[in-house]
Amino acid sequence: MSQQYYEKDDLQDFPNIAEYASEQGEKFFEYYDRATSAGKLTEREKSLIALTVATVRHCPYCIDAYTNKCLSLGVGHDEMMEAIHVGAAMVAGDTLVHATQMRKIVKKKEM
Amino acid sequence: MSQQYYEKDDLQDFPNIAEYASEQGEKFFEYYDRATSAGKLTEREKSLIALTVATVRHCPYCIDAYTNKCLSLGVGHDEMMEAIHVGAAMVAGDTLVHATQMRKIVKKKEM
Amino acid sequence: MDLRQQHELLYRMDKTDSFMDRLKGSAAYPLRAQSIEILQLNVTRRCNLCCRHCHVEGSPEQTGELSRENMEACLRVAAIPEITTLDITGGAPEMHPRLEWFLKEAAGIGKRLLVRSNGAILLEDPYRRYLDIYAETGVEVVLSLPHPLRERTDRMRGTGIFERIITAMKELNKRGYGNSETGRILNLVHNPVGAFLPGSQQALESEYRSRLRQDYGVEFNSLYCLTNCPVGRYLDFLKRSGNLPDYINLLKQSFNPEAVQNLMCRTTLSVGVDGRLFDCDFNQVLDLSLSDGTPAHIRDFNYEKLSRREIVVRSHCFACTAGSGSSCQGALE
Amino acid sequence: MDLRQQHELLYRMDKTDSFMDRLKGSAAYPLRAQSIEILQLNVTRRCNLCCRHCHVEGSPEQTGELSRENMEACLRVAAIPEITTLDITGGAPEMHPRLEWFLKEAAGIGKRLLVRSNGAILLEDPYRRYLDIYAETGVEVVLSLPHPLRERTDRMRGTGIFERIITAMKELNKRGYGNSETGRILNLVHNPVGAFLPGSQQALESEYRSRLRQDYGVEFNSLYCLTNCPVGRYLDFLKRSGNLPDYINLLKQSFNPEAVQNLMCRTTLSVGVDGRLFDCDFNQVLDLSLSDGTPAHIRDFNYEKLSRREIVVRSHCFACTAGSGSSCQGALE
Repeated sequence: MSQQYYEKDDLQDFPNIAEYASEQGEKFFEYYDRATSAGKLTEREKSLIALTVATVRHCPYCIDAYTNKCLSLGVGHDEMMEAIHVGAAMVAGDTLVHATQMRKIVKKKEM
Repeated sequence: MSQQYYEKDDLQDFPNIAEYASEQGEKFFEYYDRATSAGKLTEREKSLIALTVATVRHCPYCIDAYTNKCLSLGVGHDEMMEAIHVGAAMVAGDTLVHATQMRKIVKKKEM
Repeated sequence: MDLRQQHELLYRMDKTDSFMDRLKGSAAYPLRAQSIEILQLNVTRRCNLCCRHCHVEGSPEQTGELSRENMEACLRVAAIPEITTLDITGGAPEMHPRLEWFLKEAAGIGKRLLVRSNGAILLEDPYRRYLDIYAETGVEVVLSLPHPLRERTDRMRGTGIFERIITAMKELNKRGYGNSETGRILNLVHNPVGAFLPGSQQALESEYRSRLRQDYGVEFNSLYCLTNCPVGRYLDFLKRSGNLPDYINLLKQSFNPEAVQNLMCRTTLSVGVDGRLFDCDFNQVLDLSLSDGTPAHIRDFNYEKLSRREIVVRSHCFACTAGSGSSCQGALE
Repeated sequence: MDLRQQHELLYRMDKTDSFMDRLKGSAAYPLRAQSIEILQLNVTRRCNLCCRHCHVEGSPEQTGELSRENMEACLRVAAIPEITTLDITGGAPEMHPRLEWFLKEAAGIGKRLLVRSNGAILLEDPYRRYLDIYAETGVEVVLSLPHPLRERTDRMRGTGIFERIITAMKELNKRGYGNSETGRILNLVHNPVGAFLPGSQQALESEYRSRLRQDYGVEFNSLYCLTNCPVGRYLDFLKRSGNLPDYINLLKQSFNPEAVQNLMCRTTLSVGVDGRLFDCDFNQVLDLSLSDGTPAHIRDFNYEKLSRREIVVRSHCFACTAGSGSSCQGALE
């Protein structure tokens, strides 16, 4: 076993995650495939959304998988980066919008 | 002050979050506006990404703002829901892909 | 909802922070007309449809229409050089018994001439002939299509209406409408189907264009985005659905001082079914007469006095100054 | 990279889990041809370009071309009823001095006839005339366009090449190519610009179509998605960039047993520049002769023997069985 928690080979293990709880695992894969394949939104749109969620959630496996998927779908570098900026701006924004709660408490408590 | 942490009026306070740290606040708004407005990706695409990140991050303010934005842009209910399913499947997936780390430890440690 | 109820409701929503107060804080106070370029005629409130957002509460039950005498007065006014555009609205203008005659007379004046149609009526006898009359007179057709998705439009306008509008668009396309090379202009109007503001006109136009082209093969020239004004049936929806306070707040929060400069009432005069004059279609519905000392009827038209009149404002005016602004010609910017 | 190095590298990457072992575990073992429907001719490896992914390492320096005698043999073979398609590739086929003559002869046989062009050459003298020759003979044109974005395609094929391909497409569009109503077919080929697999053909086709239509106003019929095979210059790129082990693993992990049934080698015969026969273009590059006992040269063509031959496989074959599969006609499914 390596000294790294995150090994590149882990991603190849993704198809095996049904192990130890196969019924749930298989249902998960059915759901995952259905949710991420083209529907009203295209594969391209869903891959950009998935890439953004992957970065927001700091999942190196998913970033790897969806960067490759975006490349495979011919998505531009600029499009991928713009999607990640939406994620980054939202994370900054959802943090800052919670400053409202701090400010409400400050304003109530202080003399 | 209400007995609720999350009040609908909080969202209206968003433009005021520069208070107490105005320089950073203004720079944030400049960034936020640039990151979420149309570029290589359209406003529609960015709004769907933002709505997904908002749900993944459980930010009720952002969910409100971007649900309205999607409605304003004529995005279909089915498109909004499909985007959120991508988010949900990714959250489930990025959790389960980390089961690999648990399984690696189990397999190393057990006799 | 009757007129008194509408006024009461709006007043209750806006006792503290009136539109007038905002104006006073801006460079545009007092708000005056700067010209009259557009003469907008509401020729009848009768309509074959009964849409949930209709601010004039058009329906088959409505009565009354612009008289021949008043129409002739309108034609005389439209002929003066300052007026560039004759904008015919309703109700369904096609249900006015003298519309054909009026269009042909108006076309002779050589001004920009547009008719706001609900589209669906163009498939019904005896109104079907207007497809050809429009093409012959070269009138600009403005169709209301609240949403590019069937389900949303039908929700607002009635089941099956979306399909009929699409069919009407196909008929108009066949006659050269919606093709940038023929000069026959077919514009669409978007209204939010619910208690929210329209998105950017550019983004919506591209959304409409790609969906309508891909799903139905129909074409149009431009999309006008209109903010729903809290009057008439839309006010009723806001109240019943519990959205009214939030919507009024939203309009106020979205107040854009720059939109005030470009308010369409500053260059438009609205003629009611009875020939009376108003600052806009909404004031007409709310029966808010022109400010004191200005001619009150089309037969008393006086450019000098009317083109500098002070505009009568109330809290519903926030609808036209929200975000990028809204007018009968779409977003202001 | 010379031939010996390519074989060594592939062997080193695939000592334990060979393609043959996978086949043995599937219903397709032993892998045999089931017919010969497509006769693919590599008429020359000479090319005006020098693309980074070229598996035949085409370039202006390459020499040799299919002789007139061998071309005539190909025409005789193409005439037999079992063969439906004559697929002409290179190099740049246009650089073969007798291509015009060959196309006209081949068109006379009445089979599906297609030429794989790099597009850029169609703007250069003396090859420009092929624009008209193609249109006259009705040949199907297959252009390689690795990516719908300029920067990515130029990265693979050379600066300015994207623009030239677009210009060539415009010229072909003018001649009726890419219009579903004329019967003149212009297909594009996508190869991943890097060490990854192509996405779904449907998604990529719609991406290409909308970008090319919107940004450049050019049209095409279908997009073929090809998985890059780890031979020739592409193998070289994989090695130098440190992607080789990962890429081979990716191909193996993506092994799709269903794709085996539809492998294009089962219905294709590939003719080399010297007239020798191969199971496919990749085996030709790797100089992997047909299996024992089958005629080795086009002049010795024998349908009975060749159409049931056992296919010669090595680890590079994983490229054609990855994901939804890949062939010179695009994805298999």
